[in-house]
Formats: sequence, C-alpha cells, structure tokens
Amino acid sequence: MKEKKLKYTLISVASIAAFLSVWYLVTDVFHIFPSSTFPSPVKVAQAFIRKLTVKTPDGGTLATHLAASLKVALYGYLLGIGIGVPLGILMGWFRKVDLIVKPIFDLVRPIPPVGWIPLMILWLGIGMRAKATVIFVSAVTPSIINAYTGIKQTNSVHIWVARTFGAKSLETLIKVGIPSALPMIFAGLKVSLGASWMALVAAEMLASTEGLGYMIQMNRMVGKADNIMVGMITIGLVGAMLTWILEKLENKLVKGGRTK
Amino acid sequence: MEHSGKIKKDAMILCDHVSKSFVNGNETAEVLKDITLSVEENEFVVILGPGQCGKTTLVNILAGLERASGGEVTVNGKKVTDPEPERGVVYQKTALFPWLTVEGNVGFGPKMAGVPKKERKERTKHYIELVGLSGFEKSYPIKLSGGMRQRVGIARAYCNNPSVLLMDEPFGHLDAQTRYLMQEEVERIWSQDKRTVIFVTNNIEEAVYLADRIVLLSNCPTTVRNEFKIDLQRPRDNMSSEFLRLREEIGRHVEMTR
Amino acid sequence: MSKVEVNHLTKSFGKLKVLDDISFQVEDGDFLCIVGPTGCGKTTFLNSLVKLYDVDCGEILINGEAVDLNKHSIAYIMQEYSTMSWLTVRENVQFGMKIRKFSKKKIKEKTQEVLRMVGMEKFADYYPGQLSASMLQRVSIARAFAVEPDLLLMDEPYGQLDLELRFKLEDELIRIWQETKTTIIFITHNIEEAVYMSRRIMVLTNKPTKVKEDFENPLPLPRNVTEESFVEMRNRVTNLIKWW
Amino acid sequence: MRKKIRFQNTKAETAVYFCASLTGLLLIWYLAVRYTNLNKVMPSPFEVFAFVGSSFVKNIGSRILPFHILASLKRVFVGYFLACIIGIPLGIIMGCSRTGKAVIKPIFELLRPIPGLAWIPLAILWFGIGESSKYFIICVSAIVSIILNSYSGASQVDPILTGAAKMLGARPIQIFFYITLPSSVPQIFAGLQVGLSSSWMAVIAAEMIRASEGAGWIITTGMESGNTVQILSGMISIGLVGLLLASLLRLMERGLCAWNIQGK
Repeated sequence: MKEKKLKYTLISVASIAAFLSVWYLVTDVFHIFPSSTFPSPVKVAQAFIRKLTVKTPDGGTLATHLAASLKVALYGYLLGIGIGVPLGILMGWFRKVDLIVKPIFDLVRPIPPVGWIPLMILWLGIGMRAKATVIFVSAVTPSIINAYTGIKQTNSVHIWVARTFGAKSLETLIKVGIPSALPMIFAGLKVSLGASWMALVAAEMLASTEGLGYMIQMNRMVGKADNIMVGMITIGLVGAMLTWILEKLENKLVKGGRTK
Repeated sequence: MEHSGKIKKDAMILCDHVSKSFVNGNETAEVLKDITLSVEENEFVVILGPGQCGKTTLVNILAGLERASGGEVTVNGKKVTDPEPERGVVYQKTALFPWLTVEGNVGFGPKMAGVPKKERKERTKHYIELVGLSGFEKSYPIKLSGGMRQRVGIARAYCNNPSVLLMDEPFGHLDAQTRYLMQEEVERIWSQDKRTVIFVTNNIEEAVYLADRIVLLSNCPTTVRNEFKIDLQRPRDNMSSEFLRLREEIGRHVEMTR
Repeated sequence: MSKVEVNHLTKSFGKLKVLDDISFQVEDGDFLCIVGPTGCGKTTFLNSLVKLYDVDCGEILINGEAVDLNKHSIAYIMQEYSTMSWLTVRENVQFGMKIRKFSKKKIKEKTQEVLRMVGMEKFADYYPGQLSASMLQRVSIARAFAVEPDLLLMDEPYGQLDLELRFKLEDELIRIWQETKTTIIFITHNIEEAVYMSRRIMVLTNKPTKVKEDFENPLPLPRNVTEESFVEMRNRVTNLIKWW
Repeated sequence: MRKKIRFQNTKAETAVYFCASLTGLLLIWYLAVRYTNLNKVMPSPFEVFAFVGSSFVKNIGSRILPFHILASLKRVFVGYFLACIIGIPLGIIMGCSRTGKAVIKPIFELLRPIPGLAWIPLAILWFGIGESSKYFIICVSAIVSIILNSYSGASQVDPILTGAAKMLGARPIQIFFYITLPSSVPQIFAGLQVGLSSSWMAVIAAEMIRASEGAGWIITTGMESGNTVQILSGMISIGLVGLLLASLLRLMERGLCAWNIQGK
C-alpha cells in the first residue's frame, strides 16, 4: 500500500509542476498572451516582492492593504458570529423565538450580502463602518442557519435522558443541546468566514480607499495584471490560513471525534 | 452427530483448508485458521459461530469478493476467484439500492446480464410474488420495514438465478418477532424453490429451525469444531420438546452456553 | 425504593388511541417485565409514565405522590444508544449525578463504584466513539444506577446485541438488581428474556393497548432456560401474545 | 428521529406568526419613517412598493424592471450552466479515479481559496467589460462548490452497494453508471444549490462593478443618484428572484431524488 501512496503524491507534484510550466511557457516563452494582461509566474513573483515595499500604484504596500482588510473583516466577522450563533441556538431551542424571529430572518436571508453594499455606502459612506456592516450581514446568516440546524438535530433520546434526570429546559440546552450542535456550529463558522472574506473583497472593490479589494481594483484601472494576481493570491492564502486556524480551534473544542 | 471429517469430492461447494489473515502495519491478525467443509446440492447448511469470528469474511471468500490467504474454494467444480452471478448473496444490512424501486432492485441482476426486457419482467414478477411483496413493486426501500427489505434482498438474490445462495446473518438487525416471521418465510421460499444455501448466524434457535446440517465454528482464529445433522421434519415447531432438546445439546457445544 | 401505582392511564396521538385505561401496581423492589407485540405502544407507555409525553387522563403515583422528575429519582435506559458522544465514559456516568446535584465526594465515590459494577473502569477516559455496542449499553446502565434511582425504566436495552452478550448483560442486571433492590420496569419483545429475568410479567395487547394479563413469575433464581417449568412458563406467555 | 415531546406546531400556527411579524415589520418601518427623522434617509414601505409596481411599466434607465431581472438571469444561466458542465464531470472524475484525483485535486486546491469575486478585475482585463467577463465570474464563483460536492458524492459511494452490484454480475462500467452516479445525485444537488446562490451573488457584484442593465446595475445607479427607493426595490426583487431560483431547484431535486425522502 505504501508504494501506491508514493505514486499518487508524485503525480500530484508533477501536475502542479506541469501547471506552472505551461503557464510559464504560454506567457514568457511563446508570448501567446501579452504579459500586461497575462503575466508569467516569474513576473508575478517579482511583483509580489516589489509590492512588499513599493506603494504605487494603489497608495499602499501589500502589508498595509492586508492589515486594513483583516481589520475590517475580523471586526465584521466576529460581530456577525457573536450575534448569529446565540440567536440561531435560541431560535432552534425555544419555539416562541423561532416563530417570531424566523419569518423576519427568512425575509432578509435571500438578499445576497453583496446586495447590501449600495445601501450601506449611501448610509454609512465608504469608510470602515459601511464595509464592516456588509461583512456583518454576510457572516450572520450562515451562523444562524447552522446553529439553528445543529440544535434542531439534537438527538431527542439525549434530551429525554437529561429530562428524566430532572434537568429543566435551560439546563438541558446547555448540557445536551449546545454540545451536540457544536460540530454544525463550527461548520457554520467556516461558511461565515468564506462569505465574509468574499463580501470584503466586493465592498473594497466598490468603494474603498485601502484594502486588498481596493488594490486589485486600482491595478485593474492601470492595467497592472501582475499586481492583480498578487492581490488575488494573497486573498486566497490569507483566507485559507484563517480557515486552517478555525479547524485547529474546532479540533480542540469539539471532543469525541465528531468534527464535521 | 459427530464431525464427519472426510469431505465428498463432488459436492456443490467445497472448502479445502481455507485460511485468511489480515496484515495491518507489521502484525498480522489471523481470522480463519483452517475451514474444511462441503455442501451438497440443494442442501441447507447453517454456519453457526459466536459474535465476531470471521463469519462475514468466510462469506466474502465464498462469494469471491475476497481472496483466501490459503486453501481453495470450488463451487460447482469451478475454482472461486471473482464474484459471479452464479452465487447470490443476502446481506445483513440488505444492501438494497435506495434509488431503485423494489422492482428495480429485484430485476437488477438480469438487467446487468442483458436479459431481454419481457423475460426480465416476468422473472421479477415471479420472485416478488414468491417473497410475498406483490403490490409493493413501485415503492422505494426507504419506505419499507426491516422485514420487507430483507424479503427484497432475498428476491433480488433469487432473481439472478444463482445455483448457490449465501446469507450473511440476514436477520441480525430485526426485532425478535419479525425474526420468527422471516425464518418461516425463508423456510417457505426455500422449500418452494430449492437452492444450495449457506446461512450464517449466531442464533442457535434460528440454526436448528432452518438447517439440514449445522457447521459449528470455533472462536477466532476460526476452525470447524463439529457438525450436526438435523433430521427433524420440516416445517419445524420451535416449541416442540425434540426441538428444544436439540437446541440445548448444540448450545452446550457452543462456547456461550448459559 | 418506591412503589409505583398507575390508575386508568389513557393516551392518544390525535385520533389514534394508543394506551387505553391501563391500571396496575408495582411493589417496592419488584422486577416487572412488560411484553407485547411490536408497535403496541410499549415505548409510549414508558414515556407517559415519566411525563415525557403528556397524558390524556389517568394518574401515575410514586410512593403515593404524583410523578415529579425533580422529586423522584428515575432513570431511563432506552433501546437506542443514549451515551453522549462528546463526553468520556466517566463524564457520561457523572451526567445524571451532576444534574441531581450530588456532592463532589459522593460523585467521585459513586462513579468508581458503578464503573466497577459494570466492569468498565479501564475505559473511564475513552470516548463513546471508540467503544463497542455492548460497552455503550453498559455505560448507560452504569449512568442509570449511579443516581441510585427509586425506579429504573428499561426499553428493550438488549434488543440489538449479540446472543452471547445478551446472556451476560441479563445475568449482570439480575445481580445488580439483587444488590441494589431498585424497582425495575423492563420492556422486551423477547419472551425468553422476560421469563428469564422477571419476578412479575405483564402482557399488553395490540393497539389500543390494554393490560391483557399480569401474573407472578414464581421460578427460583438463577433460572435454567431448558428446565421443564421454564419452557412451560414461556409457552404460556407466547400463547397470550399470539402475534403471529 | 423520534417525534418531538411536545406536539409539532401545526402549519397554521407558523403561517399566522409569519404574517404577524411581516405586518409588524412593515408597521415599524412605516411609523419610524413617518414620525422620526429617518425619512431623510429612508422611504416609506408604500413608496417602495409603489415604485416596484410602477417599474413593471415605467422604465428604470432604459428598460422596465422585468427586463433587468431577465438580463441578470440570462447571465446567471450561461455562467451557471458552464460551471455545471465543467464542474460536475471534474468532480466525478476526481471522486472515481485515484489518478484523476492526484492530477486535478492539487490544482483545484490551489485555486479554491480565491473568492469568486476576486476574479472580477482579471476577468475585466481578460474579457473586457462585456457579457463574457460576467459569464466567467459567475462560472468561477459557482464551480468550486459544484466540484467539491460532486467529488464527495462520487467518492463516498457505499462499498457494500458496489459489492452487492458486483455479486449480481455488474461489470465496472455498469457499476459507474448504475451505482456511482445515482448514489451521488443528492450530493451533487447540494452542490448545485450552493452554486446557484453563489452565481446569483456573483452576477449582482459583476453588474455593480460595470454594467448597463441588470439587477446589480439598478441598485448601483440608485446609490450613485442617492435614490434609496430604487435601491430598496432593487434589493427586494433580488431577494425574491434568489428565493425563486432556490425553490425551483429544490422542486427539481424532489422530483429526481424521490427515493431519498423519508416520510410515509
């Protein structure tokens, strides 16, 4: 079985190498595409290094843009899950809350977070508050849905066991409801993270003076494709890193080998 | 009643010193030590063994889904290496195709073999009636009860017209009452449409009720401990004193007596 | 220890009447086995007993008072595995005691005692995901006995287990019952199991469920499945049920 | 799962609460606008509904509202269709063949973390500001979840079922068509559902960046002209259409996966 595994890792490495070399051949060697619109990996790497120190053309180094984006994203994200998860849990457990809140939630939910950007910009300007609100909206919806479903899927046998031991409704929620919904809640946190990161990029592209979204939009204006790619790769990398951190947190908190 | 030892060469199914061990990491776990048994044509043999003692592995080897580490299995004179429609299997978890209706499941074998539509329809209809499920042709497995799903499993195996039927603890998950019903069903179906059957179970009562001959397996690593000829008149009454005496006697040989 | 009285218990889901005017008594420390055809509302009966289902009419008294989950200590072992996969075996066993607000010292002692009782001390820090079906069932039994219940309800707890495991757990339960003198109400399909363990047997009819017969099981413990008297008692119960 | 302890709330009760909170919301909105200084920023609900109603006849920009919605829907369906024809086979190949997985998965994992909308600048650079750049953005936004779900559907086929099929004499090709595909249909539909909502979001974003008509265009021009009524009505129609698309897909799934639905 061991050699089989080795064979497949080799193929994977080969396929990445092929992907990069084809990209390189198509751009720098055969010049099928002008490098202004489709730069080669080498040019993107150079741009990456240059962007670490140089401010032009978007008025900020990669680090400052990244910092601005992270600040807004985390602010909106933490607010979103901080409100979304408890609300989802309460909606899932108490029928009264479910009956009142759910209809309003179902009304707002179909509007994609991106759709809120114009209204927020009109009301809150293009500063941090507008973007944070958009990210809040995109983070709150998945966390409510997953917390709600997680609680609804609690095994009623466990609820009965707690009840027969004399636990009241609230104690049963804390001792049985929440722990058994934890894997689903964490899945929701991951979806919220993805949605927030996506909404951030859109908000920054539309109206912002800093951040990775703004950076790739500005570079598009001046036709610097290599900087755009640098921006995109950074967005992808940071997004993946945040998800990885969330998974580590989940492995520690969700016990009993039940991660989703 | 004692273990006969010698095996008849021209039997329908022949297991000749079959052994099987699994290698994971560096240690090897020996599951089947030495299985030697033979089954006559249209004989109903029950393999009785305690909990986890490689019974399912033995069934997989007989079916051709798994290869034996040592020894040889021949069915109908041919060496068993791969699964063939000649050997039908009924699983404990029924393994029905959830996306096919009862009709779709039962007719799956012939459809794969490319049997013409008309003949396939007839055969499916015949076996659905045989297991008493007429009227349920169009329902999906998700809507059937445990007992009914087992009947579809049996009909599906029969419909492929196998010469040998391997049943791997088919009633393990059923509640006591449905289990009695299904034992009677198998008895009825088998007497109407005889095939060579190897029926695996850990329930002594089920074994004595169904078997022409019981092959008793030891704990892991498994060997054949002894065999019992059951020549009670069929269909048997599991309340009769003769039945209970037999059950008690076999019970004494099985490690798990009370 | 507690005496259970049930008078004219009636329960229906919508139009479908499930329990029809059931009345009976269970003496203190008694081992009552309830047998009945599949789907005759045995589980509904047990759930109504502990107020998990609200009942149409009828009263359920424990030691003379109406059932109250906070006052009366009741433990319920179900057919499905009710161990909580996010808690270790030790935490599962302590679950009931913590809700009942036992003292720390008592919890520690009791956990050790019941784990030894079911032979699971070695697995105290395992998670349910790593254990076999019979071990999980033992954990639920330990969790139930840990709170020293006045009344223990068991809904076909051994239904899914292997034959040999079922024999072992039945003997174990009888031993624990003799030790702790807890009143046990045990539901099962398996007539042999009921005759083997019970001191009293109650046979229910099909829906709407009534008490068909309620009689003593005089056979001395430990019982032998093949003795003449055992087989005769088993035939008697089987004829009463006649579900096939 | 066993039935809930208390009776499941009847359908009628949920409907009553739905209307109650809906009217409550509208009432609060109306009162807030009328009696507080919110009205400088926020139109009353009736203004919005009137605007939505009239825009079926009167033009917003050069066309009436339904035309804008149809323009967006056309873009969604082209991009989404592309994502399906490329994504589903790719996912299934990855799920079924180990070599396929070894080749495709690493590249997929490289590109996966980049959010669909981050491709907008590059798409405009590559395809200009016309329709094709929007199709590209929609396809990229939808394809990730379609590939992922088709992959997990195809790779998690129950081995007992493939074993049973082998026993019944099914050859490998037959196992693929008669076992692997049908059993991964529910999972593929899950991917299609997520893909559709990402596409609907992507088209709005793409139209907001650069478009001459479409739902996204409506709310951006509303923003630029400070016309909150237009923004709100644009958002409401986006929400409704999104809801409609999701329920249409769910209907299709119920038809195709009847075997997967519990219920007696």
